[in-house]
Amino acid sequence: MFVFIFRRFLFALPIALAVAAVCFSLVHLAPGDPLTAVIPADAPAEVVIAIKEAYGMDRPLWIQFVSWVQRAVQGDLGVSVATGRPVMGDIQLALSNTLTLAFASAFLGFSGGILLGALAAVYRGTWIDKAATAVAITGVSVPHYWLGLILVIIFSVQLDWLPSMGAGPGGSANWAWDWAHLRHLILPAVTMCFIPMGIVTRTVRATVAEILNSEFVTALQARGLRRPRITLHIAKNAAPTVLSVMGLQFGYLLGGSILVETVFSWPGTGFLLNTAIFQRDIPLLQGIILVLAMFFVALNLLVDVLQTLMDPRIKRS
Amino acid sequence: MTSVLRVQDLKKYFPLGKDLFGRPTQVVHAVESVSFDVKKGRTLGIVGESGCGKSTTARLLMHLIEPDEGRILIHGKEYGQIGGRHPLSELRKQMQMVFQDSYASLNPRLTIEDSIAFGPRIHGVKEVQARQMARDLLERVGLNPGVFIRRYPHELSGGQRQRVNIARALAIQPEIVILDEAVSALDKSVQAQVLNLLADLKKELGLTYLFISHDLNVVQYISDDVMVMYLGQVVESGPVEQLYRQSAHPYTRALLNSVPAQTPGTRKDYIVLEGDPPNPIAPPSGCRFHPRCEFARAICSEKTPDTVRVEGEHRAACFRLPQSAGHQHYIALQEVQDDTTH
Amino acid sequence: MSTQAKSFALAAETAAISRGYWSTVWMRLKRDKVSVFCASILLVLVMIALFAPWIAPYDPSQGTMMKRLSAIGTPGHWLGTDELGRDMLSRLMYGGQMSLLMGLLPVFIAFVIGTALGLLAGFFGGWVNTLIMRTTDVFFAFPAVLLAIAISGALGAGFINAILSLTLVFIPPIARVAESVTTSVRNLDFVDAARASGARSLTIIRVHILGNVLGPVFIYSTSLVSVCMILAAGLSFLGLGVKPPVAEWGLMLNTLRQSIYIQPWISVLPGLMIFITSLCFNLLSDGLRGAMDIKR
Amino acid sequence: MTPLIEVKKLNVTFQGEEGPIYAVQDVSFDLAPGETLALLGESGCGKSVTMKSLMRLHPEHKTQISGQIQVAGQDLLSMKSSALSKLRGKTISMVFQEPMLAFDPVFTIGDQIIEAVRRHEGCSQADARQRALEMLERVRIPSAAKRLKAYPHEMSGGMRQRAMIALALACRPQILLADEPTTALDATVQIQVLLLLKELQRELGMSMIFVTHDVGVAIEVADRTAVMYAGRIIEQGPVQEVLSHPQHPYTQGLLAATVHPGMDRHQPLPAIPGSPPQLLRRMEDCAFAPRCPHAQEACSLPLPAVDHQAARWSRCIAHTSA
Repeated sequence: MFVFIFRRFLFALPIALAVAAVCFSLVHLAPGDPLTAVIPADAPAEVVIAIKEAYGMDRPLWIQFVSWVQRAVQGDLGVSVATGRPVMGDIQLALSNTLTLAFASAFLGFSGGILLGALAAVYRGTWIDKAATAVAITGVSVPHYWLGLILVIIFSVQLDWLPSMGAGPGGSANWAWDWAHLRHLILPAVTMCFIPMGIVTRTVRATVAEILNSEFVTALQARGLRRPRITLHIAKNAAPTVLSVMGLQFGYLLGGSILVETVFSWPGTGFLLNTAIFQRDIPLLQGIILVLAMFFVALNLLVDVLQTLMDPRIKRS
Repeated sequence: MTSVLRVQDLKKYFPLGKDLFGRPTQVVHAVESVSFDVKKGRTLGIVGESGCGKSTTARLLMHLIEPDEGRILIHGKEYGQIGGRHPLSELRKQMQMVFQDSYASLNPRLTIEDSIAFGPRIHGVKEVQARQMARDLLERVGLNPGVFIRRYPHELSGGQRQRVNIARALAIQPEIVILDEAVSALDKSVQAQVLNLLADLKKELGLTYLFISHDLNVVQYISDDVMVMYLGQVVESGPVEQLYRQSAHPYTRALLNSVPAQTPGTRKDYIVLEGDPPNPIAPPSGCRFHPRCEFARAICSEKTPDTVRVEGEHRAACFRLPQSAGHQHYIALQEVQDDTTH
Repeated sequence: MSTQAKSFALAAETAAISRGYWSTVWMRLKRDKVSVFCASILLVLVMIALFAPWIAPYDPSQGTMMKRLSAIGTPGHWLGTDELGRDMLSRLMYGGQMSLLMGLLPVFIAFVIGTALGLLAGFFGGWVNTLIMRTTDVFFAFPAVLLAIAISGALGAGFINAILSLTLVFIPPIARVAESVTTSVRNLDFVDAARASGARSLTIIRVHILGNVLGPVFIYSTSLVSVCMILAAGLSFLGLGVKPPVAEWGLMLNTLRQSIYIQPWISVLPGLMIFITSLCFNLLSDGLRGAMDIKR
Repeated sequence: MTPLIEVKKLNVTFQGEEGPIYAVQDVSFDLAPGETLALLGESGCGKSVTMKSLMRLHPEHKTQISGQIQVAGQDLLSMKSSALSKLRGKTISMVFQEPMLAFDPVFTIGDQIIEAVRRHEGCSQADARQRALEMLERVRIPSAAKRLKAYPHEMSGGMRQRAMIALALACRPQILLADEPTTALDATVQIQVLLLLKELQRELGMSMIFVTHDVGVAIEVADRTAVMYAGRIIEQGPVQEVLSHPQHPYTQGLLAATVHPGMDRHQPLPAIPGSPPQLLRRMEDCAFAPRCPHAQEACSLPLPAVDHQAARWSRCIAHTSA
């Protein structure tokens, strides 16, 4: 068992390294010198060289990469060009907010999706199926930043029931589990839950429909099993597929929250990323993307391991 | 009679899975030292259960997969990509193959005409002529070209599709045709039609067949010679009458005996083997049949028996056969005869 | 031959109209009302975008400050005006040009490149496969939105950069689908039969593989168009796509966002256009999938 | 003796994409206690459909069933679903063609047997487990205790089919339905399973309906056989008689076309021309007539009724009118 997990972990390492390389090379994609933000335009040549040396930009690329990775592993993602603060601290704070939002939307989206998908599969071809499918396809077709805007117009501007900005009273960036903060969570969480809900609905519907078509379900009926028991069998068969889709969707919620966070000024990683982009704060940009991508790699690893544990058909060797 | 096809010590292992360093974790011993001869105009039947390597052998002969070891000679010539050999495209003109799944072996996006004409076009036949060939061949395999030529595979029944596959194989005018379970998926009434067609074509075009099947009755009907395979090895081979009447290998006898009688009133005493055929991933040591063999003794699990002559062209690989055992392990001929006539 | 004559007769009895795969798909698609409806809407939208210079009532970039943020239904400006007093209807018409282009072009380029990569990887296997597929794995380790924004963010705003980053985002998933379809087609007996008849790899790919791979990959790619539309508009919404004053639905959404307290429903309009378009693409893609799923 | 199963004028129609498919038409037969009936026919003749109807296993919204089915004295078609599920697996049980597809792949063999036993016997987990173990031993699966914990994919084909039989028999059913249970198996394994089924049937005194396309298998296991063609039973009677002296031209043709030992290898096989019809219309006349060597004009008229109670009958005007 441990051997198996260890092996999966080892297989994930090269991916993680390659991901780091992509993040690192983002700097060199960017037009112009990444240090333009710190170096005054009229700085004398010696100063420029000194600053470059301070940031290690004078050394060969691969040495820069190795030392960058070394520092990153130790939790040092450099210093923000714009604020001068360590990047890691800002990211940590933002990440916890993003996670709060992602968990809330995932909870709404996944439970809604499983419910709708199961209903659609069981009542295939009926109006229930059509309604669930319609909700699902709307969910995946709607630009969520626009949906957020509509919710803001209705619930904040017109009705004035819920706040539209920030994660807490007075635009506070520190999350707490009380009603004052929860009110801020509702709109962004609802906005974000539609895509995972749509996708999970479609996945559950397709998976369950396929299982219902397979011969073993007929065989289960032929054994005289009652409905709840057969449902259990179907659920256990569908679980690995649905789980892996949910894992992926959770990752998308983490990494894709930038648009919604921008709409609601939610102080998460997406919001931070937006700031980094417009201030051309390359270390911060690099850091956020690296952290989010690593989260995603880890999440994939976790899903992979869970899936293997749940599905006896996948060989563990 | 001359051999058209001669196979010597063919071997193929398939690696399965990979460990951290890219080495295979398991190896399927698919085909192990298989040798045989096929004479011109005859039909060699290859029988065996799943995992015995009969289909792999067919694909090796066609060079669809490359053998690890061994030689495949057609009229004494060796083909392949290795230097000094004759080019594969020459081989394709001499040997063709019909597959079991009549649907999967036709491209669903092509009409019947395009599928049949594809081979000749590859070999440089002009389009108009290739189309005419396709029509003639369809007629020849008993399908009205006027009705079928523009059809797509899914619009045909299984039997009709298999006729198309035969036409497709014949379009390159081969000398040898490998029929890999070609009639196994068909219903009996349709199977008989296709078997008749195959017999007619063989007579008319002077073809040589390799007929691979798990259906022992059909193999008996169509073959001149038979080769029995078990877990990648040939256990017995010989002329069909002799092999079916007096099988020398315990596996052949059990296999032949396991077929229920087709006529009422002749209930048989079956020789029932224990268990399933083992996995070719880890074949048993020595004689691969020994764990299921009622006559197995110590030597059977230690050494691989040589193939020895039983009578004429009839050969088998079993320690119970007189010459096979070597001097120390001689088993009386008397005993063997008792068993085979029992 | 009397038996054969009889089998001819039987065959003739069951003879139906013989139809190729694509014409069957087309026929089935035409029967699907939802698909036909969505296709017509999309056609209309494309036509409007194409002919915007001739049919739009106003210049999309000329506004009158006097008429800023007129409400929907204002005479002369039936869909109101934006924060710079430009006519919304005209801007929405022109906006379709950029938005549709940014939704379709990246997917199209990615379809061409991704299919080619997937075909190569799937057909040749071995180290070619390892090289191509492991590279796509790396891109799969990023959530799509993040990857698009990261690349655009690094490259800077602009139409070309947005197209480039979106294309890069969609190549890996298309390549992955193309690879898996190719692998499964390659293992079918008719490919072996073609090899057995002596055809070269290139001929086999052209005649036997491509026709069977393009369909499924095409369906998959059409389902990405809606994602691409939303993502492209999202980039513009963040200011990473086209630059003002170009009319583009995502960018319009961004600039009108400031006005939700004054004219909320005008700011909703560009998003509505994105929504309708992407919904139609999704429904059409589903319809196409259904039409192409022909059982034996 | 009252029959365990009585089927009268069974019609099964599926709602296909292109229109109705008349899969089973006017099928009637009985099954006596302790008897084995072989439903013999080629693919698509309706033999499996008939058998699935005996447990009402067709998807209800796309299937129309008419006629009468009595199972152990109960009217199956009017039965409530709760009563039906009590009957399934307890009174009447089924062995499928492909055990790999008929077992739930993510539950162990043991759990699936235990689950069925607990459903019908209402016993404790430990007792059910004991029964499962006994059953696996009974079907001669080596190291049965270990096999209880195995997943279906971890077993060989023959062992899986044995486990399937153990599961089907775990609640001591009166009737066993076997749908081509040996077709997917290798020859040397097929005979093991066939003999095992025969032996268990005799020991437990069950009735059995055995669906097969293999004449030899029918001869081996059955007392009586019903030959099906194009959704109908066309000939019925004791297996020895039907297969040694077939009356219906289709049965005759099928037997002649089936390759068997002792045939003259140099003569062409007496094949039946053409292929079976698609079941797209309800047929009153003989469905075999277009392929029949003895076809006459009267064959296009509706077939006369036959006495289904008779020990031997065939649906050919040459016999029914005589």
